[in-house]
Amino acid sequence: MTAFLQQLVNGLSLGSIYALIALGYTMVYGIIKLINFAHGDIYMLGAYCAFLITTYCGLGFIPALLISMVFCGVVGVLIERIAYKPLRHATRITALITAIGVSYVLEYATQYIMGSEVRTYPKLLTSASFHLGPVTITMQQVYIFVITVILMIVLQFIVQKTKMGRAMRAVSVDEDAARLMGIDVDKTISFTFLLGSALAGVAGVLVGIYYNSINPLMGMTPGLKAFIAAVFGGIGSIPGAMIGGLFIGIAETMVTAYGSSLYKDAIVYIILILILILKPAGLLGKNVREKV
Amino acid sequence: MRKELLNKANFAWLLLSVVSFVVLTILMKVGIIGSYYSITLYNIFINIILAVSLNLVIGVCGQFSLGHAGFMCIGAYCAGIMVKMMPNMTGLVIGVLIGFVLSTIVALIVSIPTLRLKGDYLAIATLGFAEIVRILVQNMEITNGAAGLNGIPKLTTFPLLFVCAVISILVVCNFTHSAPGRACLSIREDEIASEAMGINTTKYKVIAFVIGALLASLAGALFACNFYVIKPDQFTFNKSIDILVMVVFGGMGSMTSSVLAAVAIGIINVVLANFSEIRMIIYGLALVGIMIFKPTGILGTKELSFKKLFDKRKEKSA
Amino acid sequence: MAMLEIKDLHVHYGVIEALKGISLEVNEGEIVALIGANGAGKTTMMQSISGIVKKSAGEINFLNESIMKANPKHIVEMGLTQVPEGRRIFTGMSVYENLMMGAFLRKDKDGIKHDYEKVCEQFPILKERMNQDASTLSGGEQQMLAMGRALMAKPKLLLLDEPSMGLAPILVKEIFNIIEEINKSGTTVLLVEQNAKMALSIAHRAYVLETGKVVMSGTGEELAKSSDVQKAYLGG
Amino acid sequence: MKTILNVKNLTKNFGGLCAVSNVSMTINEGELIGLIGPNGAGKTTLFNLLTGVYEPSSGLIELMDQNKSIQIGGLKPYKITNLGVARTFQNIRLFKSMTVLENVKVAMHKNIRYGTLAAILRLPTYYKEEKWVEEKAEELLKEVGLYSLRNELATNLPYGKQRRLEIARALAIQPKILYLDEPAAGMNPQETKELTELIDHIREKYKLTVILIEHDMSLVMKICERIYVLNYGKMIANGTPEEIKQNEFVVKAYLGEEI
Amino acid sequence: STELKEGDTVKIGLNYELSGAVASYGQAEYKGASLAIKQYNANKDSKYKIKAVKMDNKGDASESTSAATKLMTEDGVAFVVGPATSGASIATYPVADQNQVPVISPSATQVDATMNGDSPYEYAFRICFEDSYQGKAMAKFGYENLGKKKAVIINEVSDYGKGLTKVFTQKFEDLGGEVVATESYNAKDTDFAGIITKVKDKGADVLFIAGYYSEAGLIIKQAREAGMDCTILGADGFESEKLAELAGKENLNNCYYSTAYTTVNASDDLTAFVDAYTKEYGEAPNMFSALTYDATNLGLQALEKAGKTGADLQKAIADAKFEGLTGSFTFDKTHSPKKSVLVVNLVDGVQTEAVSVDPNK
Ligand SMILES: Nc1ncnc2c1ncn2[C@@H]1O[C@H](COP(=O)(O)OP(=O)(O)OP(=O)(O)O)[C@@H](O)[C@H]1O
Ligand SMILES: Nc1ncnc2c1ncn2[C@@H]1O[C@H](COP(=O)(O)OP(=O)(O)OP(=O)(O)O)[C@@H](O)[C@H]1O
Ligand SMILES: [Mg+2]
Ligand SMILES: [Mg+2]
Repeated sequence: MTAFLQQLVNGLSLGSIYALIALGYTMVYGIIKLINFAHGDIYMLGAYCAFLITTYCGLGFIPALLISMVFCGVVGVLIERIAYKPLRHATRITALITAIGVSYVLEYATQYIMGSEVRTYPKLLTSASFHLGPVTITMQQVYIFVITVILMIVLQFIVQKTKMGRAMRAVSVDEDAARLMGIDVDKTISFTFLLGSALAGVAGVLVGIYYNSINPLMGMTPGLKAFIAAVFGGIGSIPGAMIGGLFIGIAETMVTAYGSSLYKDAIVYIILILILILKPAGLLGKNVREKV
Repeated sequence: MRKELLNKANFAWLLLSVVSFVVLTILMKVGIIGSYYSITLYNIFINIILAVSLNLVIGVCGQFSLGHAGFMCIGAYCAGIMVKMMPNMTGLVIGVLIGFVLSTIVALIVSIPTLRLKGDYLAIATLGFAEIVRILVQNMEITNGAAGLNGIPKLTTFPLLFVCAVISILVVCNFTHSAPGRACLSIREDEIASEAMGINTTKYKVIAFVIGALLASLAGALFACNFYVIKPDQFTFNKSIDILVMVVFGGMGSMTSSVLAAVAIGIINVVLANFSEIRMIIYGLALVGIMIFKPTGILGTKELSFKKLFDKRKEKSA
Repeated sequence: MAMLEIKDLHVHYGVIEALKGISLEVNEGEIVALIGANGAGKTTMMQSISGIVKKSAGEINFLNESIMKANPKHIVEMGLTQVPEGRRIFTGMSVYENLMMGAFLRKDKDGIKHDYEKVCEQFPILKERMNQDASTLSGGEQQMLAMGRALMAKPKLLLLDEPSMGLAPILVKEIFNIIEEINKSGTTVLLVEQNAKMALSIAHRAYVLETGKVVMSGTGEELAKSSDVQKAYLGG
Repeated sequence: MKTILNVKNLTKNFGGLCAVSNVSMTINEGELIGLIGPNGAGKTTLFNLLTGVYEPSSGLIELMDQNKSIQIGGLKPYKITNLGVARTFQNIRLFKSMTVLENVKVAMHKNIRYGTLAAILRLPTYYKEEKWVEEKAEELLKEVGLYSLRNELATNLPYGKQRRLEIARALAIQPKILYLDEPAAGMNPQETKELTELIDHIREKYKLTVILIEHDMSLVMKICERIYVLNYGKMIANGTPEEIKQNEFVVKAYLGEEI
Repeated sequence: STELKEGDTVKIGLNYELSGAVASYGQAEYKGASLAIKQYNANKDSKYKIKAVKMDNKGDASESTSAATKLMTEDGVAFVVGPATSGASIATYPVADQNQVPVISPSATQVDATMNGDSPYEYAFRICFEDSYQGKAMAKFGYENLGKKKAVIINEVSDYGKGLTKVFTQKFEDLGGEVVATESYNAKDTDFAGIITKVKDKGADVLFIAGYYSEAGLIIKQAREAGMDCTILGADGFESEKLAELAGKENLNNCYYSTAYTTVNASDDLTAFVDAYTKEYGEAPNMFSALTYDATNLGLQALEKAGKTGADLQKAIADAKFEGLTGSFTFDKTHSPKKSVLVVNLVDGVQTEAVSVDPNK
């Protein structure tokens, strides 16, 4: 039982990271229906940005976090403007390939500039831990979880309750109709990228601190898993992304704990396939049947 | 030979294949295409099979699959294992056949549940399946796990490769230009309407998927017997993406484009090889650039057709 | 001075020229109808006024300001709103949220509330469905929602693209009544219609479009009587 | 007169919404039936149930096939189609980037007797069957007046011709029953007139049973032998055009005072 | 084989993982090789001018084959150094034999990597010891020197990690110890909490990590933070300055690993190398760069001695008695070096002593 609870904590903290990346994924996918393969790489850029700031400028956690968010947000917007905007009306596959191209550029440009060697962070957050009964929890795990939950709530508020959020939803349904309402579609999409990418930046910084190891290809696998998390929760749904991320984190950890760690990645894909077959719209997604 | 097959267009195709085969063989024999470039050439032919078969699934049938590397992996390992036990042509043939059986089974297991999904969801599900295949291969005894198989005899010869590529193209083209092929095209266009026209959409999607899987597994077998070594990490989803890039780069739905794209990307790789660290950056930029400026691929849906060519000439002279 | 003034407007889709030099005007307080067969370029016309399609040449002035190069947002701000062909409501959002999207650029809370109540009055069925997902509405209900949504912008000039398309006869009449009402309460209307009979019956003036050109114009009555129009569009 | 289609207590719920509720109807062979009703009454939904796009929540749909009655409710669309049921769609659903001829050929799929293997190996049956399909499809296109456009992509046809092609494509199925969902929507009176003639013609020639949804009352009243009226998912009336015009419920719910 | 004259420009191929998932090893080795070549060219006594031709194989076996082919047939290199990983190296050996161009792999440690069935590929050499060798050494060291009886293994899912695990387990159990659990991870993983929680309470007195420093560092950190304070053993994959950065110095106690490269009691040559490398690249060298530095120098010495390429060069390499930074050795029948394994001890992240272990005694 102790082991189980400890594993649950492990799973939750891993899942929080997936959730944080998935939040951005789900927003971007929601608005332009693009699997933004570069999203994972923006997360990587966030980690590198904070690395440079803390290592070479000696700034602390909060400034590093904020600067990384801004940096990633701006990069996200630039990518959208340069690479995706011309393809708004192209086929999905074309857009997907472009996203893959962008992802290559980010990964390998970082590798070229920063080297492929792993990098480590200076100590930014306390690595203290406390015991909750028999379970050990580190303060960093608490920070990650709390930050993720707060960001999810903020995001949900923005999307559901603010004007910009409504504009985002309108654009995601019908761009031209949104334009006729006086919505600035380009601005709305850019805003979505800004928000989503900034979240990825947060994830990057937290991962950098928590695991103390970053490298130029670190975005690939978590990026993919975060997307799966978003699909699992119902793409476009913010609480869905959160639940999906946590679920996948826990599932992975439990497979390691009670099965074999060899198959922890396989389980993620199996979950994905099962959910797609059983409930294609995802856990919280709306089941929209095509009207004939 | 049946008389339907004896027409000018088919003859032109035959001529084109024979001429290109002879020319390439001579170029390699006299060393104008050196060993490095012939590796590239071999690679191009393997990629042609992969691109054409994926184009059947994506371009013709409209099913966005990102799992092609999984089938290639199955084919490669079946052939690799077989050929290591029996290092000759018979071994290869048996290996290919086992690969066919296995990839058909896997394709059926994958496709029947997942082909109900659409677009990106299907892509992610197939990607997941391919990754599961790879993880299994990585953890099995017979595949030698993560270390992969080495010392695979090089049995892939140019004539063999050429014939396989031609057969693959023929299979896909013949399929496309037939009633089952039309059924697949109609599924791509509008699945609901297609079903309303009396087409068992699941059946035809599965057929297209299985043919695609068979050809990918053939390509895998030829790949295994060409490079001495195969490892599970050669069949990650990056490989699927490489194949996808060829299909889209050329133009979806057009086999001519797939062939040309395989050639073009082969050549681009040779050129980029000189840029080592920055080649992937250039490759990424090129992908973005091409998609922005020519989103339909180099040829779009245009198809080289001798039949049309001759028909046009006939019309003109008439 | 006309409220909306269009001179020699050309629009291309790639190589296809959809509008081949159209000139027309809409005066304040009018209902102007634009009729024509499928593919005549009516929708293109509407979309170019709203700034959704790029224009290749010509002039469009709205309230004495050129809107040839204006973006859709600015055009809406100036008081020109369109109900697009085929409803284009926002699925996945509630009926209420759809209506509020219409008031996207407005800041006057009281005004919005007032207009909202007016829309509820005009379209009682929408009131019943206020919290339902808009995608579950039927075609007719969606059309009403689309009109209600446009009215929420409090437009000076309302463009309506085929509001009667696919509607039951009883609803067609109702919709046209509503259009007249809207007009009477001070909104100028430019109306595109297949249903020429109904359109001409409420329009002050009308233009007939054929393959991208204006071939006839006049008051509603004049056109309704014209034998050419009768033959081609009124099934007489 | 022989019954060809028998619908009993058919119901379809979407979540809380009852789009089709307890509908029953009996259609005889060779009839031309109109289905009218206000927007959202459930007409298209009823078609979708009859053609298998949706599964009924409850109720029966029986189709007579050579004196046997088959329960088709909930069958897959292609199975129902292959029993001789064809349809067109409210929003045109052609195979856009296929040619006009290919569109028709797709619909003849059921009658083509060669398989994937024969296609790949180009066996003689392939050539024989393809020749037959080609001839047959061209014949049909001549019939609906689209022959000269046979090599155009469907998407390049003008709207009215696209509607026509949808009908041609449905005919290629060689159906016994044809469902037309608002075939005249978006057509001008001239085009509507031509369409009416076409419907009459094909119905005679192919001995079809036709059921059509339409809001254009002039068309419906002119050609339909019997009319069913749906309102809020319920069948509120059925009868000849004259009876329907007099029916006070229908007038109130749908037609309005004038007509 | 071609005759070489003094002053000739000779090309050398560097076939490396310059991009892709294992680029960090490829790049470290590429730097080591470049340094060796630079120093050679700067040395007035050198007979030839060396020109390096680099190729990126992305860590992919088939790309590696084709890169090697290009280097050997198009560029006409005298010999090839690299690739870093076993899989990519093995993929070049048949090409080497075909074209009679030697390949010297600095770090292809996989069991029997150089073997083509019962005999070695004639033109394939490696200068690292084999995984079985160091795996056995660590098992023996753990059981005999440290007196540990119960081991837990955490290994990377790769030829390297799995190879080490297999031999370690075998040897440890042969000696009378017990392996109580074996868990695996993928390269580039960062979260090991699940694994650690699982193995923590198995009562093991030693943890063997069969992987590279980039993950091992994180495993050590996470294990220590979770309260796992048993002895940690590792193999040459630990050899990097980064290990201490990743794990945290305070966590690197009671930790031993096998290596061919240590800066403990560094010789003058080694110190000079470390200084030169640090000056050139602004970072300290690691085992990979040192091995490659040796491999390149080995090739260059053999080249001078043979004065010819092809078969003569092959023979000169095969017969070489090489003294390098990573030890002095000759090649055995399998074209692998006979080197002794050094086991170093970490105290607060710093290497303190090195003992030589021979697993077969
Ligand atoms: N996005 C587009 N790309 C290319 N051609 C277009 C596009 N939109 C419209 N067209 C063409 O422009 C012409 C005018 O179309 P438009 O939609 O304006 O006609 P309409 O009068 O509104 O017809 P309808 O009554 O069917 O709505 C048509 O020939 C149409 O095919
Ligand atoms: N897939 C679906 N999911 C939810 N509700 C649906 C679905 N399809 C139809 N409905 C609802 O069922 C009701 C009947 O719709 P239907 O499309 O059948 O109407 P209709 O009679 O064809 O109307 P119209 O004349 O406007 O086409 C409507 O309220 C519609 O919103
Ligand atoms: Mg229009
Ligand atoms: Mg309908």
